[in-house]
Amino acid sequence: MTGTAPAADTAGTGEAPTAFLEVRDLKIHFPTDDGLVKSVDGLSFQLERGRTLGIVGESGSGKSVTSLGILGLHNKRNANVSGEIWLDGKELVGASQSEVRRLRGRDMAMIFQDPLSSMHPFYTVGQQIIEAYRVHNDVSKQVARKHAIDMLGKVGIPRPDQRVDDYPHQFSGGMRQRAMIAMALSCDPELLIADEPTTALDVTVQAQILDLIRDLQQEFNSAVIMITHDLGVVAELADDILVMYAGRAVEQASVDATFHRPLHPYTWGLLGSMPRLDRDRSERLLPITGSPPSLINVPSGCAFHPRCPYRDLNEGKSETKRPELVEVEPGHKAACHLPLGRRREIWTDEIRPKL
Amino acid sequence: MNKMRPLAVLAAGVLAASLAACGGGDSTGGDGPGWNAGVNEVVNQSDKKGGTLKLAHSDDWDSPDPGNTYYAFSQNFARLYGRALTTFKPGAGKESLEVIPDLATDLGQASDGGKTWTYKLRTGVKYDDGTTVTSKDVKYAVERSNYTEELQLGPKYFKQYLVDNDPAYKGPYKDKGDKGLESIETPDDQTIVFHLKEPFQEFDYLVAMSQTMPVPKAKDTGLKYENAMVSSGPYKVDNYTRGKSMTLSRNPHWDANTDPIRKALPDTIEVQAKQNADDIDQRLLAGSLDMDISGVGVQAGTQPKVLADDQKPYVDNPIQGFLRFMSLSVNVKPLDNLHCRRAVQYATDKVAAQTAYGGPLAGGDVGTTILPPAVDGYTKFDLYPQKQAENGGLDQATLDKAKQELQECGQPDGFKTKISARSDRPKEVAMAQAIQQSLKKVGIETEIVQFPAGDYFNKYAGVPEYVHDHGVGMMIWAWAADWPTGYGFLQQVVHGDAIKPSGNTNLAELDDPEINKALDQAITNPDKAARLKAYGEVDKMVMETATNVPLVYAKALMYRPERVTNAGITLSYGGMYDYLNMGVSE
Amino acid sequence: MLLLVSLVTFGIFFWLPKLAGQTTDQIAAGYVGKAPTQQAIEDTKERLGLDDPVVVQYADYLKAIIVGKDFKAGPVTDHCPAPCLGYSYRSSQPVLETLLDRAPATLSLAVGAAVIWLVGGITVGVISALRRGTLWDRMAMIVALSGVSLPIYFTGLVSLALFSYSIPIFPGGGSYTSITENPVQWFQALVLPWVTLAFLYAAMYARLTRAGMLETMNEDYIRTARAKGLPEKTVVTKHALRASLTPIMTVFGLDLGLLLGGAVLTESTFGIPGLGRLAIDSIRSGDLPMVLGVTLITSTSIVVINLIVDLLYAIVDPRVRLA
Amino acid sequence: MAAPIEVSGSDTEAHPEAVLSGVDRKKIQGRSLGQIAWMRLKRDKIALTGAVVVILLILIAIFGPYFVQNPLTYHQNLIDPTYNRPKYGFWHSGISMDHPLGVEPGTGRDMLARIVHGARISLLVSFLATLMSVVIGTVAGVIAGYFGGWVDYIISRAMDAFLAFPLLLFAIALVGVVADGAFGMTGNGLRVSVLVIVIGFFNWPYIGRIIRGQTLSLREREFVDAARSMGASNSYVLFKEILPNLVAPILVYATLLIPVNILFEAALSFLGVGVIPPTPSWGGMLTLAVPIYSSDPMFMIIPGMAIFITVLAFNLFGDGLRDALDPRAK
Repeated sequence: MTGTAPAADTAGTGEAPTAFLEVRDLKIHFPTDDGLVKSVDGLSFQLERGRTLGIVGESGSGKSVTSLGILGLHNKRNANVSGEIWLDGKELVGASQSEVRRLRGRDMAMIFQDPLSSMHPFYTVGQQIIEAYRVHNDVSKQVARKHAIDMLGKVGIPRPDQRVDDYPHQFSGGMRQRAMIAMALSCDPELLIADEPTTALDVTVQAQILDLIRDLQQEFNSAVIMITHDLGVVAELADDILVMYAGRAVEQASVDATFHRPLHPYTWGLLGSMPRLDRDRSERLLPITGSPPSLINVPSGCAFHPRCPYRDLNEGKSETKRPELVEVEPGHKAACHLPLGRRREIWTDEIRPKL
Repeated sequence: MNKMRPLAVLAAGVLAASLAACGGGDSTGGDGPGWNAGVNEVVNQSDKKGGTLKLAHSDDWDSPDPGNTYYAFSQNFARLYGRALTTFKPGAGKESLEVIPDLATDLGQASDGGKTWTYKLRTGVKYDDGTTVTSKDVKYAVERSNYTEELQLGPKYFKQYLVDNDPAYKGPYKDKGDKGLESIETPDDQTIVFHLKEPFQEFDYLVAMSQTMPVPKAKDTGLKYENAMVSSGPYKVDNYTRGKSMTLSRNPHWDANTDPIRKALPDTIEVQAKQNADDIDQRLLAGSLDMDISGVGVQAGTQPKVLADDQKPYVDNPIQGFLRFMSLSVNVKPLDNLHCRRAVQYATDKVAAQTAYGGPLAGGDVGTTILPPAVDGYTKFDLYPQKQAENGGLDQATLDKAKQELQECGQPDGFKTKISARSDRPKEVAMAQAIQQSLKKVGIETEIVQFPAGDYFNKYAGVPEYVHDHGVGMMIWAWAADWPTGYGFLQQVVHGDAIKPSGNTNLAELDDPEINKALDQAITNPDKAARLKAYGEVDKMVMETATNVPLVYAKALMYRPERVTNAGITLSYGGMYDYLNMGVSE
Repeated sequence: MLLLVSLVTFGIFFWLPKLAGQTTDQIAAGYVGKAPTQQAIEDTKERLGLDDPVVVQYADYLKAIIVGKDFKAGPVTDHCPAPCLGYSYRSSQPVLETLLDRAPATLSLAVGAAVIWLVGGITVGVISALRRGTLWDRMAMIVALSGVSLPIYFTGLVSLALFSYSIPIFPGGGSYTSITENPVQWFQALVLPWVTLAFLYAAMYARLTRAGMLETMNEDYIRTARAKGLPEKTVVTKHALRASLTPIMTVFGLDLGLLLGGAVLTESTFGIPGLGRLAIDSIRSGDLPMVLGVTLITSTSIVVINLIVDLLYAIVDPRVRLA
Repeated sequence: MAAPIEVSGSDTEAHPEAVLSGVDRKKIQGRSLGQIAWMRLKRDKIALTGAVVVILLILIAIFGPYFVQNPLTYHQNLIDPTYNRPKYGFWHSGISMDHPLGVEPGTGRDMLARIVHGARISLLVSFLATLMSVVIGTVAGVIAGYFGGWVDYIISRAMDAFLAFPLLLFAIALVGVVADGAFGMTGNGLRVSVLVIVIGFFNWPYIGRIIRGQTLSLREREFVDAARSMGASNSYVLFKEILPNLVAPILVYATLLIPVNILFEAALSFLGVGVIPPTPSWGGMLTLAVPIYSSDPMFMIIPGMAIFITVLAFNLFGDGLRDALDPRAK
């Protein structure tokens, strides 16, 4: 799991990292009428080519903002971004808009949640792919069109040479998402961010799309960030997992570690609220009580404490001191005040059996 | 549209001069013929031919068809493409009121005590198609203009005065018999004889109307004739497009030898219709336009410009043929009572009315008689003298007189009634408001009712039944004679016979046997001087009845561009420039 | 639709007066000219068919439109071929002829103004949308609001006073000439009317565009476009603007349609001999056939233009299927 | 011209979640729509200015006439008989201490007084007319939107037809045909009611369309289904569920219709079919100014600006109100 060696050591030093993508202490804040919204508040991770990072968390945990932040798609006028984003040796936060723009689509592409609303209703699928291709490649329309048809074929759209002239609304949901993917991959980007790529689709299609993404990743050997609130999806795809809560990473580990030795109560909660068909469930699901925190007035100390069943076990540190994200096992980091041993006990004795 | 525009107004040159004086003094600075120069004599006299005379109109003709028009400017202008039996002497001031033969060789020969009038046509007069004018064409012109249901717009005096057939003549379009109207005889192509019901001593004025301009039966297309008129004058109408323009060019068959009065100076004459009134003035001042054909004077907005020293020499401020006045219906209570009417005579602040209408220059002079000073027979008198208080409004003495009359009328605290005015005549409405204010001072409460000018006489103020039902006691309007004599002015306004169920012009519904008799006798009197004296007396008798409140004798500020030649104010067409011999100097 | 419009118009002008208690005699009296003898009134009633019940008159009117109609002008009878909109009660001119004669002026005015306000309004709207909240935006929107808040005849007079009389750059009112006659003067004469009229509408369209843009700029597909790395210019013009235009087209269709019926106030302020002034004059003089004619033209142009708009819709937005 | 439905696009472009989880929470902590609207309105300085002016105008219209001099009193002594315009004051406006806005040419009537009385008429007519449009529009719109089907079809077509009429012409014609004394009313009583009815009647489709749209979307909302599923009667749903949710849009578009109607009234008076003189009206004053505007522009500027300021104020206020209340901006 060299893929996600802790970033903390090099954080904020400003020099180019070895990793293909490295995010250092990323902060994205939005001043609003009601106060400062800290959507992302000091996030760090890194990702290598050919690997997949799954970012999980409830809505409002800052997942999507992170991804938009990486692509530089957040509203420039009302977002304060700090920290560093290194892509293939280039720093993006400080970079000029046009630089980032040129990278967008070519080096890093994104697949959005709702393919219908994410594609322009007035242009044919082909036109939109061709457009994407021709921004970054100086080729004739014919060539681009040819390429578009190939891409559509690659993502498994039947009769691509005809479908290329169809409009998004003429596609089925699944086909649409495939088209989206085709568009995203048209310039074979090295970084692909998929933001809830399957939530808008029905289950059978979900599987196909996930397979598709996996295959394509192998083919293009690109790095993939898979943003989702569905642990099932990451279980399928990801090599590593980053669990976010209230704009911060609370746990970061390999898929295996996350699913079998999670070391943060929130992760437990997520696992607990995930229906598992692979084993007969002993009890009912264990949902996390309460609702996600406001990102304006984040709870003091551990942001999770209001919902954490074990907050009383740390001599009140939960309410006062914010737990740092520390490496507790090689390649496994978590941010929690609970003593490590205690945590392992709770997991093995209380949580796991119930799953 | 004014109900009636004058065909003629009589005025003494002296009078015009005195008016000029009170119209703002003589020319100060600037060169040019001078302020009011065109009122008394023709300015820029010249015989230079050629050029294009450009005229414009803020509205349009009722119709340029000589047999279907009533406007003064139209009567004045029609003489360029048509010749009536008689016309008025081209010129300015007094001389412009003289009737002279035109198509006829001489004025009419009266016989049978003024019941039969005979005219001889000039020989060799040709239409623009080369055919010769005959007396039959004149007969036909009178028939079509007075007896058909299609041509409704012109006056109907011939129908009123000529002996009708038995059964009634239905007009040339319906009656296909070859005799036509039997009371007009054409013994030969040069002679035409009119037979009247009653003696009528002013028939020469009547045949000066454009309705006697010859129209060949073969060329008559009724309502469409205005688009294809045959010319007997020095110019032919090349085209007329309603709402757009009319262009005239020389009539190749016009022979100056048959026409001693016309100079026919310009080669072409253009008239643009439906132009913006302010813009007309701008173009006049800029010299890109020669005349406002309607002859109603410049817009209020232009007034300061034309009164500036450099322009004043090019401005005339003539008396126009109108009396603007207020009729008091004798059939609306309490105005049926003489004293209530007299109260109104006193309490109506005429100066306020004058100012509301545009002041002494653009509005007119305060009026005290029915006959305007410019009409023959006018005698100056004032039965209801008023005085102004120094800071505006009537003085106490005048108001007291009014109050006293109210006492005698049995309405010591005043009364309520309605004042009518024409909604699309802002100045008239302003006048109504001024009067409303002044009447209030003696307790006479009035409500202003407005009607569109188009229907004023045919549907509202001119319909006695409507007036009675809605209690419209006071009606503001304007009147000018249809021919330039006291009779032409008074008969329609004060004679009992003039009261009509619709299109009434005797709005006060005054039907006084004395007055009627006086008028009837006057018109049969061959002695002109006696006639004129009689008109003055009738005027007094009418004022005694207090049925009409004279407000102002209309005046206008007329602009006369430098390049226009033979520019003179003809009183016979209500104080506008005479178009007959107008030319341009290049 | 047209039938409905004509019916209502007819009702208002022919039936309402009777309802308001006018007798046919009184109505006829309005058209007999200056010597309304009972005879003349009878003649007129007969000539204009005013005695017939309104239904019959309406039927005749429709019949004339379909098969044409004869007009008795006195010695000659004049045939007006279908579609015949009848003859003026006042000037006895064939209505259609007059309308066609006036139409060019109105057309010039409307189309010219439309071009200006579309270009101007949309540009301003887009810029404001992109710079939302900036000073420019606030200013632009206040100006826009002022635009819609000014009575056109007032702006017209002011502009005339300024640019025609005080500083004589442009000719004054009433100087309109047909383009065939004198293109230069035609243009000069129309500049002020165009601008004044356009000012009023541009304001509205700027606001419309701004609103539309703000809406579309929030759409997911704009984010996608950006994600593709498209230059902002392309994103705005090709993706955002195109999507925002559809609602504008609808309003535009209606406005232009109404304008083609005659910009009454503008035409009377600038003395342009168009349908608008014809309408006013006709109403004032109770020239019903003319009034009917203008109203019909207006509604027709609206209907036609809306048809065109619908077609354009289908072209612009592939999701729209033509019924 | 139906006012465009403007989204004051809230600053949530790239971080929907953030604000949702942020702001929403607070809102949930009991902030009613009214409060939000008020909060937003307070921040919108321009709209506030508009509101203040509007209130001032209304006060002027109601009480002003008691403070100014009689608008009908003539001051002939102030008029120069030759030019028939005020003797003094720049541009011959006759502006002086006793006549802050000058006096009318020809009559010397006090302009301030006429403007103030004009405001009364102008606002009276436009308010009543708006009220009428709103009532008809709402009823028609709700019925069309709620019941749909052929009812909707008919009403919608009717609205289209109305929008296809040259309204101004009709208004002029209608005011024209109603002769004095009709319906047992005379003078201004009649004229004002005719104006109100004509203007109000011709403008309802603008409101109607919007309300119809709103109703359509409301009808599909869950809470309506919920109510229905609990067997609520149509009338219950209409009055208890739909109407309350229409209050905001109605309020907004009523505010935006008032200025339209003010302009309409002014235009009619300008064309000579407004209230009957001597009652002052702004449009009427402009008519009188037309012939002399090139020489004495003040008489055009004063009523012109009166109309402009009033209409602008209402537009600014209505605009702000819309931004504040617009459901989509929430």
